[in-house]
Parts: sequence; structure tokens; C-alpha cells
Amino acid sequence: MSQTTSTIPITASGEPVWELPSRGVVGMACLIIAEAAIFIIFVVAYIFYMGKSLSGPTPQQVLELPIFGTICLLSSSFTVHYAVSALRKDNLRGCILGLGSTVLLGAIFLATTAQEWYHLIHDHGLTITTNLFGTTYYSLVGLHATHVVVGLIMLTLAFGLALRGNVHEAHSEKLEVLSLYWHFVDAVWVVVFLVVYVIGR
Amino acid sequence: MANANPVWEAIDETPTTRPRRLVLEVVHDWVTTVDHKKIGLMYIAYALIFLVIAGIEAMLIRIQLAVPNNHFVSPQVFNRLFTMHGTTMVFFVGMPILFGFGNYLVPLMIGARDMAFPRLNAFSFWISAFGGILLYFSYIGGSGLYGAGSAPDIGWFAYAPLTAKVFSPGHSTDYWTLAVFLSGIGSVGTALNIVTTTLCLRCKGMKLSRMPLLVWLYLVQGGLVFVAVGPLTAAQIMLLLDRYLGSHFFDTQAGGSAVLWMHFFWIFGHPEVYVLVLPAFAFVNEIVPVFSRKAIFGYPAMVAASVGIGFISLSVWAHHMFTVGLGAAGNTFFVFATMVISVPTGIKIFNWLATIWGGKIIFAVPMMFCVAFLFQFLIAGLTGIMLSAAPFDWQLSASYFVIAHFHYVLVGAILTALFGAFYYWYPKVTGRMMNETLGKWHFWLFIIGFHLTFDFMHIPGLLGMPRRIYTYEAGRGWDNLNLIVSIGGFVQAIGILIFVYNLIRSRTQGDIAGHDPWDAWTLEWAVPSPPPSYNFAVEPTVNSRRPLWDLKHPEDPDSDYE
Amino acid sequence: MDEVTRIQQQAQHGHAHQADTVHLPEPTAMPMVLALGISLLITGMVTHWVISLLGLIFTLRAIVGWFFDVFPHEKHIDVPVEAGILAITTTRTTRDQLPVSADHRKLLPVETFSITSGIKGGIAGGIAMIIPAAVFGLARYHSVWYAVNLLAAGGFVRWAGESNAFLAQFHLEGLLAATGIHALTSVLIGLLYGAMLPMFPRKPILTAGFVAPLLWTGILYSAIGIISPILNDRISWRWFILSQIAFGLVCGFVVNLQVRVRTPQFRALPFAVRAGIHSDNIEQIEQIEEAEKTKPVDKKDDYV
Amino acid sequence: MTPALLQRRSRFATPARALFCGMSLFVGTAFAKSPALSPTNMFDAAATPAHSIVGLSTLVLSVTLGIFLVVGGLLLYALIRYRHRPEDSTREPAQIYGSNQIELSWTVIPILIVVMLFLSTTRIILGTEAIPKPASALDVTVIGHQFWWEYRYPKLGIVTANELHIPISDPSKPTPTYLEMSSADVAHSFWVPRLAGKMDVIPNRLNTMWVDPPQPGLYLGQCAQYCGTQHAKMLLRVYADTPEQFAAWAAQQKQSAQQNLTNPVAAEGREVFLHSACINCHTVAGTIANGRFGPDLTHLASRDTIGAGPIKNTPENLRSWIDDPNIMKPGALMPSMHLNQHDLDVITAYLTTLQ
Repeated sequence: MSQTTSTIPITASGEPVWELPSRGVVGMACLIIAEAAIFIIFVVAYIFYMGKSLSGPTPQQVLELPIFGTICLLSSSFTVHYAVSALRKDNLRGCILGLGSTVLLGAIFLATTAQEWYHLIHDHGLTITTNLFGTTYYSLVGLHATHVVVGLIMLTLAFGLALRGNVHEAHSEKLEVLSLYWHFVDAVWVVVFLVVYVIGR
Repeated sequence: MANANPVWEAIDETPTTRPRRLVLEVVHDWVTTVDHKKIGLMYIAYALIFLVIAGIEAMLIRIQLAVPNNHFVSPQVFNRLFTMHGTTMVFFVGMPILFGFGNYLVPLMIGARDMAFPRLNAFSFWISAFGGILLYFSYIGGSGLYGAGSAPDIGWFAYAPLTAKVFSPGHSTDYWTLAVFLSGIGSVGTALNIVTTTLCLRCKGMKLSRMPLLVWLYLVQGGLVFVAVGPLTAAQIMLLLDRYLGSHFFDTQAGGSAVLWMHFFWIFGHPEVYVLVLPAFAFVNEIVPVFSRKAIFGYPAMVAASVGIGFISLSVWAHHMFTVGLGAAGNTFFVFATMVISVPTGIKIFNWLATIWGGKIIFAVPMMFCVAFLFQFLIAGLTGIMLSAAPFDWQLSASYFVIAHFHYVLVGAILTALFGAFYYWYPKVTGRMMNETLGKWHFWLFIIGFHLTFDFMHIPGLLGMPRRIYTYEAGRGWDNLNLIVSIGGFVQAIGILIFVYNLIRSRTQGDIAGHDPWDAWTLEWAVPSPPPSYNFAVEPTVNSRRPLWDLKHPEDPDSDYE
Repeated sequence: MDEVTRIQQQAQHGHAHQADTVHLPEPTAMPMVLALGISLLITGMVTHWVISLLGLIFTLRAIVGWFFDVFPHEKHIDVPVEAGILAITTTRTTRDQLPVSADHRKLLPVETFSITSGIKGGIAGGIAMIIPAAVFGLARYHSVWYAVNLLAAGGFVRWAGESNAFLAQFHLEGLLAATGIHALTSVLIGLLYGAMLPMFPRKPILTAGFVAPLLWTGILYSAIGIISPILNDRISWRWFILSQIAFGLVCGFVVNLQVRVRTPQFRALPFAVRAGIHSDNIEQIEQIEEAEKTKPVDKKDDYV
Repeated sequence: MTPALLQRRSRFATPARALFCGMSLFVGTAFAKSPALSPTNMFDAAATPAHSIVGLSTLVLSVTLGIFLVVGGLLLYALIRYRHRPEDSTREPAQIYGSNQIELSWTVIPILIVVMLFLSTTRIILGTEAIPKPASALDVTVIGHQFWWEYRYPKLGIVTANELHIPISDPSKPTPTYLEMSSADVAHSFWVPRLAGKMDVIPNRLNTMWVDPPQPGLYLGQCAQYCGTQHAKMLLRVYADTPEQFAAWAAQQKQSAQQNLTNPVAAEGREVFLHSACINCHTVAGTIANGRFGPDLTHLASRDTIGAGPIKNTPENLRSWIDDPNIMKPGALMPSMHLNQHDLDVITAYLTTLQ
């Protein structure tokens, strides 16, 4: 680059303190907004088609409250929060503990969902093609489960790196961004739970 | 007054001899780049290629419609042409070209060295580019690699249940869905990048209240992309589930609803119009003050109007569906929301008028395009008010009046402002000016062609001509009008060819520009043309909305007044 | 050689050496490969699963590559930069500037009126307007509700064929609709008065009280058949104008109470200046420009 | 750079002048042969819904025209008045940042206009969509098909296709026709501009509209929602009949197809017809043909057109249509039956007897 001169204004004064938000957090917030828009559409479709199926089975007949899975998923929000705050204090052991339990709880949740699906498909013969309930139920819960899987993969990666000792305080911001995503996945579950299992039943 | 004019030749920054490089090296350079300027240029170049393709499709459509009972193309081909034309223009010309400008300009204007996520930026570009290629691959492989090619023919808004497997067998509809899906991922990625860059990488002193209006508008646009593209993506996932796994979202035989798709599509579709038009406003906001030699009038009101338009645009989608039978209450609500949006839009037009008022207007080509933009956008807005009155819309919707109206927005406002932007920022990007004489030929041919086409296109709509018909009977009073429209289309095409020629020719033969050829006020004019890869050798500090005004008028800086 | 060019050339020839480097992210093909991978993965859905497999391989490769681009440290390259501060150069900086006066560049006009003054005026006017309207109803149909229902009827199509007796009765929905319409328009017009009255030079109260109502009535007269046919059938234009004037006078009066009296100089200014889209020292500028035109200095060389 | 540009102002004018002359010449000649008034002109309203739309449109058009003249005029004035003239100094003009009062004015004035337009629009919406249906109304069920229209008169027991007959409505004792609309396949839209605005015809959904033309006549229109390959040739023909004509038409439509054919060719045609695949899709009342996929043919010969409007109903056209519908209407869902010439002749002869 031969030419480097420029006429950039660098007048001295400026602002005394110049702080801008962290780009990781802002970026994740943007992603969450976009994802939330997708979820809203699926939730709207679910609500719109509630009780409009032309044939059975209906949610009243086949759905059961997934209390255990829900408790696991929601408590994983606390453990991931603990992991981040531990890392911020450079407490690697606490961080590993937090991440490990998050992964475990998330995996348990996925397992309960898988079990529920198996039950529905095998015992009740409800598939995505059966009726509008099947269509909207599998797509909404499936979309959420996909997000859980993505989050779990990333959390597992972080867990593995932490186990190997490659993680330290400087990475706490990155982990925080990841935890934001996980909180979002949890929050979506609250909505899905309310719509599918409470209102929809 | 010997010191009046510094001699521009003295600062020729374009190296006369460049080391020759292997083509492969150059390609590698562009493929691996994470520089926001190069990515911006790739966006623009790729959009221009698609502009030409979709333009050719438009010309074929116009040949077919020039005379009644024409047999130039078959109905199937015609339906594919308008589907591809619409899809390409919206997803693979409009969005990428505006994201290209945003990519190039936003970091420069806020004094940043790159985007917030440079690698994500490259990824977003490539995935939209592959989306476009996938869409056009359908011409070759529409029925899979096994059968003859067939492009999608479902219209760019792909109303259910025409997209169901029963009515659209084969894979052509899937090409549409998947290509737009890919482009959606890219759009969200770029919007995320632009928003994050704007919020997190502003240079010292660049408070939100001091950002150039262009950056503000891109910020609002980014926000709209999140909430608009998400629903489209969701609806496309549903459509794919319907087509691949046999679910029933839009299956009317199984109790599904066709209207639901319309809602989902237009929840995306209407904000999308603003996603496209806000950057056009952004260009005009930068160009009009510079060529009127005045600060923008009512900056806070302009920002408020932009944000207001962003929010209101989320609640007006069903004005595309006045004829669906929403019922009186639904119609009334959307009439109101739609009419209300004309208030912030009006504020913008009036503020531009007031910016011009009392200035010293220099009619260089960028300003000429902006002036055309002002008139055309005014008319587009007024026909929009006509369409917002639901009963009037019962006659006009899905007629050629609507076609004329939205082309007035997309071509008369957006494309016109884009041309202005090309002439305005070309010197910054290449270090050379675009040719003025060719620019004026381009301007007049394009504008005259535009008015021939789209002014006259309103009338067949009033005379009962619906959209998307591949031919029509003589004796409906549409014949002469359609002929004029078609001829106007070709006049525009000639103008655009001149533009493309000018673009290529000026790259090597244009006058040397220097870094501030327009005597402008925003930060991108403070770096050399073309800007170095790091943009700013020293990170700037700003004290006002017009940092270069402050530099040029140290005795009377803006910062005293804001 | 003038000063500016000298500085430029100095900068060009590197007298202001400040050898330094800037960190920039390292170019990488991984984003492109990832995009290609995802695209191929999806293309498999419309072509053949082998394509998807290929896409999957690309995707995995790219994810790994990308990961190591940013972890544990973001890879970067150092771009050499020689920073030299160059004086800004434009065609205009060396021009004489106007003497900077306090009102040269401002939000114009110097004083404006708070939005509340318009709202107050609108509310006062709106209340005042009710009186002639009620009197009209009482005098003609012995009911204060008549005018109310007539206004509301614009929105209720069912009322189109109703009798005068019906309109003279009390209807809650009519009252609500009429109150809504009336309150909204009153406040809006009040705001408009608050903003625009000061733009008109002499006796703003006259403009507010008579000119505007008559103008407004005229516009309404031509359009009322479409806006509200029922109103068109039964309206008494004399009473209508009367109530408009009542509104205008009271609203204008209230707004004017809050307004500082303008100096005679202000009234002498052209409209564009009073409207605030034009500087009020325009004459001053014109005088200076006039003087410059007659100067013997040859301005042609500006354009060479 | 900029000043040099200003000197070349004449060059800027040349292309403009040349092109403007060309354009005005061209537009002039195009309109010299002034197009005949369109049969589908929405301003030439012939029924109440269309009339009220024209009223609203006139209001909206004049308001927007006024706005255009004012704003456009100011813009033009500013552009001319404040252009940079070559003799001007290059000094920057006064920098003005804004003005609360003028900005407030041009916010409030549009709001007022919006309120006014909104109220009048609401009234027309309510007046068209939310008024009670009179007892004297005639009900017609409209079913959209890929690329033709099915009309059923449930109270009269009539089924017909593509040509809708309705009685005229005397304003003193109105007999409007209420159209209950749905679709058998994809979305369509029913649009006869002189009678009313369009209403979409959507599967799994029932939409309603009404028309009441006071004058007898033929009102044209066509499908206005893209519905597939032959969207362009899905035309609408609405015949408004006097009460007597309508009664006669209804009486004739209620009859079954004639059983005893005197013409031997037609009789043979009937046999061929009833033994071919035609009956899978078409109905001829009084025979075994009761398909629902295609138009009802019981009174085919009483219609003016075939193929949903674009083709005149003559024996030659009918024969060609039966031979291969895709020649006249490529993409029509009726397949070519590959009949031999003789069968074509006799089937055509039979179908022309279906009065």
C-alpha cells in the first residue's frame, strides 16, 4: 500500500469516556431476535391450528406433561450461568463443573423428548403426516429440539476445551455469549411448554 | 486567488504500474477475503449480474405483452419468467446490492476498520451467492438431475396451495424455496453484522445522535431484516416439511389454511419493501445535502421517522390481502396502519425539500438521480395511499396498477437512488470519476424510459388488466398502453447498458478523483480513494455529524450548534 | 506553490514517517467453504443425496477450519501503515466566510412554541365548538344529541337511513364515536394552529378565527358527499361555519395567549424565513454577493 | 471538478431535449387512435359496490393529486430557484438544521388528511362488507377451478359453468345477487371491475360478495389471482338479465338433457360420448355422465363461449377444442382424448344439441 496519507479528523477533545457494547453480546442478541421471529411463526401456526385437525389423535388424548425434562432444562440455565461467573473469577474448576452439569441436564432433556416422540409414534401412531396436530406439534417441538442439539454441541465443545485446560478468564465473554444462546433456548421452551402442553391440552 | 484550487493531479493516488498477478492469485485473494470493502464490492458485482439477468427476463415479458394474443413465449415459459424475475430482483438483486453498499460504507462512515464479524460477513455473502446460483440451476436441473429443466412458476410470493406437491409436482418449487432460504441466511448474517458494527465499532465521539443518517437507516434496516426474514424462513421450513415429509401446514384438503401462508409471506413481504427502500432513503440522505451544500434539515425528525417507519411497517402486512376476505374489522385496522405510515414518509419528503430549499444545488449526476428519486418516490407514495384505501384496493390489487405502483417504488425510487449512489461513491471505490456525459445520457434515457413504462402501466390496471397473465384479448383497451409500456422498457434497458458501459470504462479512463471530489462531509471522504485495507491509518475522533465540515471550516464548526 | 500542495507533497514523500502496523483479520477461505458446504447439503434435496454427502464433508471441514481461525486466538495479519496527517483540501476552505453571527446556523426560528400550547388551544376550541353545535341541535330538533349522532353517523353505515327522531335520541355508541372523532381532530387542528399561527404576519387571530374555518369548510363542502353522505344530507352549513369559527377564535386566542409577540422585523421577513426553512440573514448574504459581483476580481479562474 | 461541470450545462440539456421531443411525438401518435373505452373500466361502474368505490376513488385521487401538485410544485420551485448558477459565488449557503414549527405543521397536516381518508374509507368498507343481506337476494355458489368457474344456484337447482347469469336489481326493490365463493383447488380471484371489487376465491374458505347491476348487459372480468399455467384465460362473463329473461333462462337450465335425439349423428355422438372417458369429468344431466372435475355440459350449447371465455362457441371451435384443448389453451387440464375424425364429428354434433 503505497499511499497512506489521510485527512482523518483526530481533533483532541472527543468524549472523555468512550465505551461501546460488546460485539459478541450484541451479535447474539440480534441472532436471538431473528430466531425468536422464527419461533413466533411456528407458535402462531400451532395456536392457529389448535383443534382444527380433521382426524385424531388430539393432544388431550396423547400428550403428557414433560415435567421432569422441563425441570432439567430450566435448571441448566442456572448451571450455565454459574459456569460463566466462575470463569469470570478464573475459577476453572467451577466452570468445568457448571458446563458439565449443563451438558448433562440438556442431554437428559433431549432424552425425555426422544422418549416422548417414540411413545407418540409407536404407541399412538401420531406422525407429522397424521393430522394438523401432528404437523404443528412435531415441527414446533422439533425446531426447539434442533436448537437444543446445536447448543449442546457447542457446550460440549466448551466443556471439552475446559477439561483440557484450554479455557481461561479471557474467554469468559465468549462463554457468556454461548450462555445467552442457552438461556434463549430455555426461554423458548417455556413458551413451547405453555402453548403445547398447558393451553393446547 | 492563486491558492483557490489545489491541483488534484498533485495527489494522484492511483499507482500507474501495478505488478501483474496470476489470475488464480487474484481469485484466491477475493475468495479468501474478509475485508468489508471487497465483500461489499463482490455483493454489488454479483447483484449487477443478476440485475442484467432479471432485466432480460423483464424484457422477454414485455415483448410477450406488447401486443394482444402474442405467441412469443408459451404460458409455462411466461410464468417462469415472471416468477424468476420477481424472485431474482428481490432476493438476488435488491438485497445484495443494498447490503453491498452497506458493507462498503457503514464501517467507513462510522470510522471503523472492518465489520464486527469479518468472517461471518464473507460467509453471508457466499451463501447468498450460492443461493442465486441454485435458483438458476433450476433451469438445468429443475426435475432433479434426471429430467428436463424447469424453473419455478409459482410467482414470487408462491401462494399456497399452488405450491403443494399436487399442483407443483417435480422440484421446481423446491428450488425456489431452498434458494430463497439460503439467501435468507445470508441476509440475516449481514444484517446482524451491520447492526453489531454500528452499535459496537463506532469511532470515538460518534454518538448515536451523530451518526450519518445512512448508518441510522442501515441500522433500522438491519433490525427489520431480523424480524422480517425470520417469518419467511419459518414459512419456508413449513413448506419444505409439507413437500418432503407430507405435513399439512398449507394443505387445504387436510384442514390447512391457504391464508396462513399469505399472512406469513406478507409479514415478511411488507417489511421487505422497507428493507429495500430504507437504504435508498439512506443514499438520498447523504447525496442531497452535499449537492445542496446544506446540512440535512431536521436530523432528529429524520431519525425518528426512519425508526417509526420501521416499527409501523411491521403492522401493515395484510394490506396485501384486502381481497382475501379479512372481514370489515381486519380491513379497517390495516387501512389505518397503512395510512399512518404515510406520515413519517411525508416527513422525510418534506425534510428533503427543506434541505434543498435555500441551498445552492449542483446538478451533478448523483444529484440528478436524487431529484428524480424525490419526484418518483412522491408519486409512488401517493399511489400507495390510493392502494391503502381498501375498497379502492379491491379494484386495484393484483392488477397492473399495483405492478406499476411497486415498480415505481422499486425502480423509480430504489433503483434511481442506487444509480445516484453509484455515481456518488464510485470515485471513492475506484479513485476515478464516472463519465458525466455518459451519466447524463444514462439519466435521461433511463428516466424517460421509466416514465413511459410505469406511468402508462397504471392505466391498464384501472381498465381491468390483472397481473401475471401471459396474454390478453384485443379490444379490452389495453393494447396501445401495453405497447408503450414495452417500448419504455427497452428505452430503460438502453440507459442501463450505457450505465454498465460507463461503469467499466471509467474504471480505467475516468478522471482521477482525489479523495474528496464532491466536497462532502462524512468520514469516508477522509481516507484515500480507494481506501486502504485498514481504512483509517489513525482512528478518527468526531465532534459533530459532519466531521469534515468541522475540518474545512475550523472557524465555524458544526459542533458549536448541535 | 501554495501551502496546501506543499503539505500534501510532504506527506506523499513520507516526511512524516510513522512506521506502524495495523492488525487486520487474516484472509481465510473457510467462510466460503462453509457456505458452499451448506449450499451443497441443501442442493442434495433437489438433486441426489451424493451431493448432500459432499456438502456435509465441506461443512465439517469448514467448521473445523473456522474454529481454529478464531481459537485460541483470532488469526491476524499486520498491514504496514504510514500515517501522515494531511491538511484537508477542498475548493472552498480558502473562501471568505460570512461573519459568524448567532443566527447564521440554527434551528430556526429562534423561538418556537411548546407543543402544549397547541394542545391547550385545541382542547379549548373543541369545547367551545360544542356550544354552537348543541344550540343547533336544540333549536332545530330539541335535542343536544342530534349533532353528536350526525357526526358519529359518518362511521355507522346502518344509520344512513335513520330518521331525524332516531338521531335526536341518545346513543352511547354515537357519543363515543363522536367524542373520539371530535377530540382527535380538535387536538390535531390545535397543534396545527400552534405551529402555524406565528407564521402568519398580521392578526393571527383573524387567520385562526375566520380564514382557516372558511377555508376548511370550503374543502369539506366539496368532499362531504363522499366522506359522510348522511352528514351531507342534513348538515346546516350556517351552523357548521358558526361552530368552526367558535373553534378557531377560542383556539387561536388560547394559542396566542402563550405566544410571545413578534417584533415588527419578524413580520417584514419573507414567508420562507417565517416558516423557518430559510436563514433570516438572507438579505445580508445577498448584499454581500451583490457587492462581490461588482468587484473587479476575475472569478473565471475559479473554474479552470 | 464541480465548477467545470457547471460550465458544461448546455451538454446536460442536449440529450434531454432530444429525448423529450422523441417521447412526446411517440405518445402523441399512440393516442391519436384513441383506444376505445374498455369493457372492464373500473370507473364505468354499473353496480352499487363499484359505484361506492368510484366515489371513494375520486376523493382519494383528488386528495393525492392536490398533495402532488403542492409538494411537487414546491420541489420544482426550490430546484429552480436555488440551483447553483455559474455567476454565483462558491460560498456555502446558510446551514439550517431544522425548525420545530414547520416540522410540526407538516406532521399534523398529513395526520389530518389520514384521519379524513380513514373515516371515509371505513364507511365504504362497512357499507360493502357489513350490511345485512336482504331476503330478496339470490344466492349463487361460485367454485373456482383450475382454469374455469363453476356456478351453482342452490335454491334454483341449477349448475352451470363459466357464464354467470344474474337478475338485474331495481334500486327501489333491490334483488342483489350474493356470491358465496370457494375453490376446488388453488386460490383464484373473482373480478368483474364494473360490478364490484375483486374477492379472492380460496380453498377451504368461504368468501362472500354481492352485486346488483340495475342495467341488463354483459359484464366482463377475469381471474385476478395467479392460479397456474392458464391463469390468463380464466375469463369471467356475467350476464345481467331482466327478470323475465332470467326466469326463462332458469327454467331452461333446470331441464335435463334431451333424451330422444332425432338427429342420428347426434345420437351416435351421444353413445360415443357416454362410452368415452369424457364422463369421468363432465356431467350431462339425465345421463350416466356425472363427473365433477370439468364443467357441467348439460346446457353447453346455450353458452356463448367455451374454454372459460376466450373461445367463441361455434361447432368448428368446439371440435378443435375436443380434439386437443392444449392448442387453443395450452395448459388446460382437459386432456386430448385422441379421438378419430369420425368420433370427433359425432361428439361435436351431440354437444351442439345440448341446448
